[in-house]
Amino acid sequence: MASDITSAAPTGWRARHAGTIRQWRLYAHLFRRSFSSMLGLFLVVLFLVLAAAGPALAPYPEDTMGAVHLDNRLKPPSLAHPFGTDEMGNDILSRVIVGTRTSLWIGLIITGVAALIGVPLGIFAGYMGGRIREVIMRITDVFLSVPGLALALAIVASLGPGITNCVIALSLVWWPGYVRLIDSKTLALKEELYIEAARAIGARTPRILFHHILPNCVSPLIVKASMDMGMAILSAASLGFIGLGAKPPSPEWGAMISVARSYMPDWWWYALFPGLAIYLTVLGFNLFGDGLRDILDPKSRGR
Amino acid sequence: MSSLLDIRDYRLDFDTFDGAYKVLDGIDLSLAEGETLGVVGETGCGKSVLAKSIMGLLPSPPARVLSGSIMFEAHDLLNATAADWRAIRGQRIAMIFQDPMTFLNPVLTIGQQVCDVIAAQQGSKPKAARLDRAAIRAHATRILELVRLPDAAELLNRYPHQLSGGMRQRVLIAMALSGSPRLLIADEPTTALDVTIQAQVLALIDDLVQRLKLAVIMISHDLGAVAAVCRRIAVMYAGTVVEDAPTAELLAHPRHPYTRGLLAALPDIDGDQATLVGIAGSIPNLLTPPQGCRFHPRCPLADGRCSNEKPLLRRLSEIHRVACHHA
Amino acid sequence: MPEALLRLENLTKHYTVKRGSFATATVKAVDGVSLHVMPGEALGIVGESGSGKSTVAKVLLRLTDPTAGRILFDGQDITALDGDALRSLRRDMQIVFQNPHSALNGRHTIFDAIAEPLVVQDGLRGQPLIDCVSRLMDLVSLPRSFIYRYPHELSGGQKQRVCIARAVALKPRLLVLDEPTSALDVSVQAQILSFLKELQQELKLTYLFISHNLAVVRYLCDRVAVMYLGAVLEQGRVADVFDQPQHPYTQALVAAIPKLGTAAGHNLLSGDIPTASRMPSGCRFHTRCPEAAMPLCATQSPDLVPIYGDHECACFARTLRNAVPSA
Amino acid sequence: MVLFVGKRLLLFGFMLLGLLTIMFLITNVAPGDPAKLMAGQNATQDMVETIRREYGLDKSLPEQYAVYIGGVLRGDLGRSIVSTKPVVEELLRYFPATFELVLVAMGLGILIGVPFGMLSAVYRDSWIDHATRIFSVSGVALPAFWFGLLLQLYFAVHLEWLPVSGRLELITPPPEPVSRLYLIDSLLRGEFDTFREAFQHIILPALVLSFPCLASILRVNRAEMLEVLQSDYIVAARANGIPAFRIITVYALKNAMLPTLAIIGLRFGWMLGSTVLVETVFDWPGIGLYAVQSALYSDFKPVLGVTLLIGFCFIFINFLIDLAYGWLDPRLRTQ
Amino acid sequence: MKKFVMLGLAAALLSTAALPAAAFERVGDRKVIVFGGRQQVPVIDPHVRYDWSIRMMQQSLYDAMAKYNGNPAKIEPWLAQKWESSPDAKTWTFHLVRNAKFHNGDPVDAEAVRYSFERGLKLNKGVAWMLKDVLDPSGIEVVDAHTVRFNLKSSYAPFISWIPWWYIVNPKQVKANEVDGDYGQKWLTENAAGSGPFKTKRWEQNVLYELVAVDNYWKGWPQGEKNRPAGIIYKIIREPAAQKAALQRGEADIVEGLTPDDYDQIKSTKGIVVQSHAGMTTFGIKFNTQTGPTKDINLRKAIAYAVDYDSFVKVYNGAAILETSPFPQGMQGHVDVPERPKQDLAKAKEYLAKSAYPNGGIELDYYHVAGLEEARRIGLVLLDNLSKLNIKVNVTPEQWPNMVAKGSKPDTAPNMTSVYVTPISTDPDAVAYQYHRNAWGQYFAMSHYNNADVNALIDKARTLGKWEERAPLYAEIQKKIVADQPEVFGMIQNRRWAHRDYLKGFAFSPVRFTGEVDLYPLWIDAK
Repeated sequence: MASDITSAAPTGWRARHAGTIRQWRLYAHLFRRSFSSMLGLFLVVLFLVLAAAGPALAPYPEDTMGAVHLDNRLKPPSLAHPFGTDEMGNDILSRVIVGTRTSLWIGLIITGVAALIGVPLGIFAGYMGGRIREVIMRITDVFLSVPGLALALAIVASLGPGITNCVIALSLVWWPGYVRLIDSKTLALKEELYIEAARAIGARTPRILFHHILPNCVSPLIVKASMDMGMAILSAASLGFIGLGAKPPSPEWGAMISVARSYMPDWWWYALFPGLAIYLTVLGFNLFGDGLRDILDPKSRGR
Repeated sequence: MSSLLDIRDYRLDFDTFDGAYKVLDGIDLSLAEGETLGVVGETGCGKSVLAKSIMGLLPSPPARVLSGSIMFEAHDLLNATAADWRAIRGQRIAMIFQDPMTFLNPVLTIGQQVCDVIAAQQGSKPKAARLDRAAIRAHATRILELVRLPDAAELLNRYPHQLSGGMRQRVLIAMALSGSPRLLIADEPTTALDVTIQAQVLALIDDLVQRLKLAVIMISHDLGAVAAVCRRIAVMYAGTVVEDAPTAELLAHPRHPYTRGLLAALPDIDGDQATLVGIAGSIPNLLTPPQGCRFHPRCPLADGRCSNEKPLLRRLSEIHRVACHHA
Repeated sequence: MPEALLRLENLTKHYTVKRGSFATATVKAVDGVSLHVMPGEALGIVGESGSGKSTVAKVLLRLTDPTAGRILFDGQDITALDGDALRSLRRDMQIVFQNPHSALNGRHTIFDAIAEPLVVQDGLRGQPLIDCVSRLMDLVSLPRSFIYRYPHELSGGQKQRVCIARAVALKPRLLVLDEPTSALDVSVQAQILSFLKELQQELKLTYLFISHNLAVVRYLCDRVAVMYLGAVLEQGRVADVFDQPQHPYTQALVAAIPKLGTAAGHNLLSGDIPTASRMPSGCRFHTRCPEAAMPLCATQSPDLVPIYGDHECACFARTLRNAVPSA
Repeated sequence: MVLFVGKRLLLFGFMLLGLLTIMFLITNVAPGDPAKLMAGQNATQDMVETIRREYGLDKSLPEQYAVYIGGVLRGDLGRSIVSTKPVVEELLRYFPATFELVLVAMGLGILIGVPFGMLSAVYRDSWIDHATRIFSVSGVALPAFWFGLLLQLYFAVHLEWLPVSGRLELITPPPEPVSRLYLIDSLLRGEFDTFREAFQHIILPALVLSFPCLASILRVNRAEMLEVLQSDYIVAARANGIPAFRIITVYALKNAMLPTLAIIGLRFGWMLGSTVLVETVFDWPGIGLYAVQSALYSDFKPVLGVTLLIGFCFIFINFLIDLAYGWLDPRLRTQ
Repeated sequence: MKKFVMLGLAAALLSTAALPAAAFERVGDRKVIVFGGRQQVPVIDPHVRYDWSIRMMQQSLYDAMAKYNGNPAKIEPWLAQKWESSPDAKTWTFHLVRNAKFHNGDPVDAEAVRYSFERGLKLNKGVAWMLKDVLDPSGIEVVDAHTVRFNLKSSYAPFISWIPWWYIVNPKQVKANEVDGDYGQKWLTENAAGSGPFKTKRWEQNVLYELVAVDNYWKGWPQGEKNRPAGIIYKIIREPAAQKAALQRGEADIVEGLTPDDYDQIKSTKGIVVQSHAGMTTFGIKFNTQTGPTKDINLRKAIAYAVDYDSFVKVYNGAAILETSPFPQGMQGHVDVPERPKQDLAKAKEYLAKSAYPNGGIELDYYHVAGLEEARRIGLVLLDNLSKLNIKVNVTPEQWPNMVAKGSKPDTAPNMTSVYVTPISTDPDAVAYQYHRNAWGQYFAMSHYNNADVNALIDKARTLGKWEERAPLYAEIQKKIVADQPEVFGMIQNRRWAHRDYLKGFAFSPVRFTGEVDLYPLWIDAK
């Protein structure tokens, strides 16, 4: 330690980022310790791999693009069709696998758009305070007071079904959560001494927002986004179930269940596997987000 | 003088991701019935960990006891069971804390909290001696009066946030004393208080010690506050006791370089000081504590021996012990 | 008489707080404070928590807007300055906060922290910036190897040095030090205090030093103002105020400090500090005043009245007593 | 206090108006023509016009909006074009069923969520914690529609323990309406068989509805308990010798319940929204089913009405919780 | 672990073979028949609205002067014991039975008939379209208490075919419940003022509707007074799975709307009977003949030749027949048109080559009603078939109201729309008129077909009184329509119900709506 006084500034990348590296190793360590977090990670990785390599992994890729094998309808699970076949004779396994990509896309867009709308509004509201905040937050409250699903239902019912409309509707109802989160975080951060310190130095508002506040919002944001991925997928599936989701023949889990429910209980595999896929995906993202929160943001509330 | 509390060669590690922090490194301390001992040290010297060890409040993991014993009234507290603790905490040993605000439950009234403590003590008494609700409340009023709180009966219905800092600290002291403990551990009891309030609380503690013949361990970083209450002072540095002597002796003849450094670093209100001397460097990282004497990297007297051999706490006189090769 | 670098005229800051879900209350954090700081001087402001001393700092730095009064910096009225004019004023006035742990953004390296004022004000970047930061680190005796570390890897004293480096980076004329050492251990406090003293001489700085610790103020400052509940009760040269305190409050403060080697500090005051939202009528100190207060004390607020030289005191009793012999 | 409540009411009104406007705009983007639909497949143009006139659909959008807002102020939410009846009348008819369902679901959520949250916090990082976490996250992750189907088919169709759908058996007449909640009314009338029947019918939908909510109550309660258990006053209580059980149930729970209360408020509105799915699966004759049925016919006055009612309940409940907060948390109580 | 639990659960679901002993609802010693249907009955006013579930209720609560019965459907006398028309089909006289009574005891007389027809015409809703062009309220004449005469504005041979859909309400009751001159509409929404075999009892909207049989129904009970049920409960069960479960558990005695696979599967279950009858509901894929690529007749022909018609039947598990002309087989005047395309890829390619898109490469929208499974599947079949012509199909589910709105104008009508059409009478005019220019704007005219010859033929055929004169015109019409290929002629699905074997008296008639059952003759034959 004593020798530090005379030493020069470190130059190597590793040396310069020793603190960061240690931090990340600590995160990894904490994360590894938790069984449920690791289960979440596993499910998320599985989901991402399936989404990335979907068509390549599907045993019958043509079945996901609207093939018709009416002679092969509603066959129970077998070696050739581990998840059975559906009412058009398509392989359910293939459709579940390829449906991953649809779901990933839905989740990404909804959370992305919601964050893009919500984060700037939230940070602005929180930092500016006063009237501006009051107006933004009241509008947010209005949106929050309508249950998202009901609002999305109304939107999709008027725009018409289809994944794009579904995504638009859900993005429109998703952002207020981000405004709330970032606003409260910004309000808390605003009271931090280092923000005051930055102001004392003469830093302009944008600098304070982007250099000081935003980076500190990143961890709750990541946590929320990872959980929202799951929830967005679930909501889209719910709309699909009501019959407002993806258009055939593109495979979407909610829409598959919507069709499959008429085939319960005798053709149970049809509804079971897409349902399981939704469940495991959402479970994965939630456990993963929970795990992230435990290490990144241990104090935040479990909303 | 029989000893009430006897800590022998107590070593404790904290296990973390980075490794084991060697927090306490062979503590030897004893306390006689009715004695007042101040434990002084800077941040991270392990004084609070020591206090929590005595109360059995350290979560394990991460805490891990390596060796030693903490004997209290002939029981080793390190082996105490949950049932033992119920009989000890609050009734044999009590504790008061640094920040009186956060140590009171904000959603319960003062009365509920004080009465709860008293009620909890009834469990270990014979049936006949137990107090009923009204008696508990009366007792609560009495002990609040004991700590010189005005309108004690009325106070029982108030919530912590309605009280000032000084009053809260008095309530905490009252709760600690409600079971007539033999040993009171005060962990930085005045740090969060203003200087005029601090004087009041210190005076109260001093008064209670005299009246109730309590043994006290007062832990603080403030030599002044400790000196005001305690007859004996132990100075801790990086998990070890470096010096232990009666207050007057320690202030007049500090033998350890660290103690001297501490005294020199204190600014004085009386008269002008041209310069103030701090202790160079900073406290060591307990993950990899310095070999030998833990103070040697900052010590003006350090030599080769200091960096190799750990100095033992040795007796300079009947009343003065120090852990330094050069003392 | 040279022009004061900073002059506060009747500075007032009131704000409203929520009390419960329904009510609000007005807190008179600063209530008509007039002060001045001469170039090259160190003015201390002492007071207990809630005395408004930190609010004075925030208001004079224009981190928050005053409710009333004027702030003159180098003769220029800066009370209503905003935008770029205010930003360039920041160059001349800087602040070091009490708690170095929270004054540094945990996600920024030491380099980022020290560089920030240089980037913001001078638009410095690249190698000149690195050189400049390195020089500042040398100035505050921080090893250069710390440049890419994060705050949590530093000790409290080191962090406070970072804060000081940051504050002096722009070569301000006035440096406000808001309890810069109260979160630090005494040995480190001594390092920082002596370093601050050197720095003042080296950079010809003017200090406004805020502290609750009288001894520290005595060590570092030339003059001192004693604040209580948002107002200055007494001010003057450090030696005058502390050696012959005139106001009963100052007397109590000085007496309350525990002194090594003697018994506990004297407790002259009873009761607690009223909160600033429920200010007593008349003299704000009369509820706790140990001197038999006159009826006047409960109805009228005393002004600062010169005792002798620039030693001023706001107390009816004192004024009366001083006035009688001279009459 | 009066001022405060007045301000809240004003805000309340503003929010409802905002809600109304948003929903009105959204629902009117639809190209669907309910009048045409209701006139019947062979209806001529003038027949369609008759219906349009009758429902005021022939007016311009701003006019319709003004008429609607005016009606809302008088407590008139317009008429459903499918059933031809006033929306208010129908909401009154369907809401008790939904309310009963949500109440039971919320009860289940609290009864299961709070104790398990506590347990999970006390035994942090143990297998209990992990099992509870996976269980609770499952609550959020299980698609309600799918889970409902599975439960229905297993417990009702396969095991035949519980009925498939509806509120009562076909032949059983509903109890004399007092609160219109069958569980309560049947008890009030002493019809215990009806009560048992109503209870059997409500179990599955309430379970499905409560599961996600239970999960979030559990998670919040766990997080709060963890934080509270690490707080100084718990340390102090332990040091004062207060028994562990009492510390957890009295000292910690009371503090942890405050934020849990907030989540209960939030979840209440969410639950009302979720009835859209659950009521569809279980044929539960409440406002959720009513909204879905109406939306499928582009009959938007009921959809508007339901959304408004849910929004109203949500805002109202959170208003109550705000009040309760001020009352429960002594720090917020007026002195 | 969770996964295995779920699998176990699903496996358990598989073994739902054992049926419980059927238990039916009873009132006293009479049984109550439970009908499980998917569609609600929001309005029962006979002059305001009709669809299958509403009509089923109206038919039970009210009587008309005549009633359709049997297969093929015949018009039977009901409230009217006989009727005659003038040779030019302009004046129609009906003689009412003497013993008919409304539920409150009032006699059903000529004034009631007159009032009911006047009410239907004046309200201008529901059934009004059938007669409003030919009948004026002033043209209805009460001859005596039991005779009523209709003086039409012009000759109209199909007049009698509409009579069964005009139910007779009790004018006294209606007038007593009139509010603001609404002809009692508000009251009749959930109350009945009829003379039919049943009365309303419990009316829990969105849950169930309970009817009780009328004591001493004026026309008596075909199953015998001893066997007649105590009443009917129409229970709304929206999920096919739940419907099936209800039937299997005996909670419902008859259900409609199962999936084709369900019917197939449940057929073999002991104690359950599946009714499967050729109906008149045609399925067609309507081309937009006015705008877009499908304006090109060669493209339309190419598509029609590319379609795999067999799969249309397969989608229904064989319970359907292919259309052989635009008219359903059960319709009067139906002739087979041999030129109707069959799957022939070579021919399809030939036509495609003649079209504006010789190499395909286009994308066509195919709309179907969201939630209509078979239509969706046919869309998938189409997508598969047309890929061979290098035509992409965009299968789009749409809400029914939105689809109707889109299809009402040539500019917005989709390239292809799947439409089920149920003719409301057995008169061929009902179908033929769908292809008339005047039908534009209606959902069944989404092809916006316009052929002047066809228009003229339809107009002429409806004015002729004699069937022998009309028949050749309709044959001509069918040929011309097939030649123009305004749609892919699809199939006629069977109408199916599943009921417990103890449910007797089921009588099918093709003229009824898809799920509609005549509740009057039903009874339960069990102890």
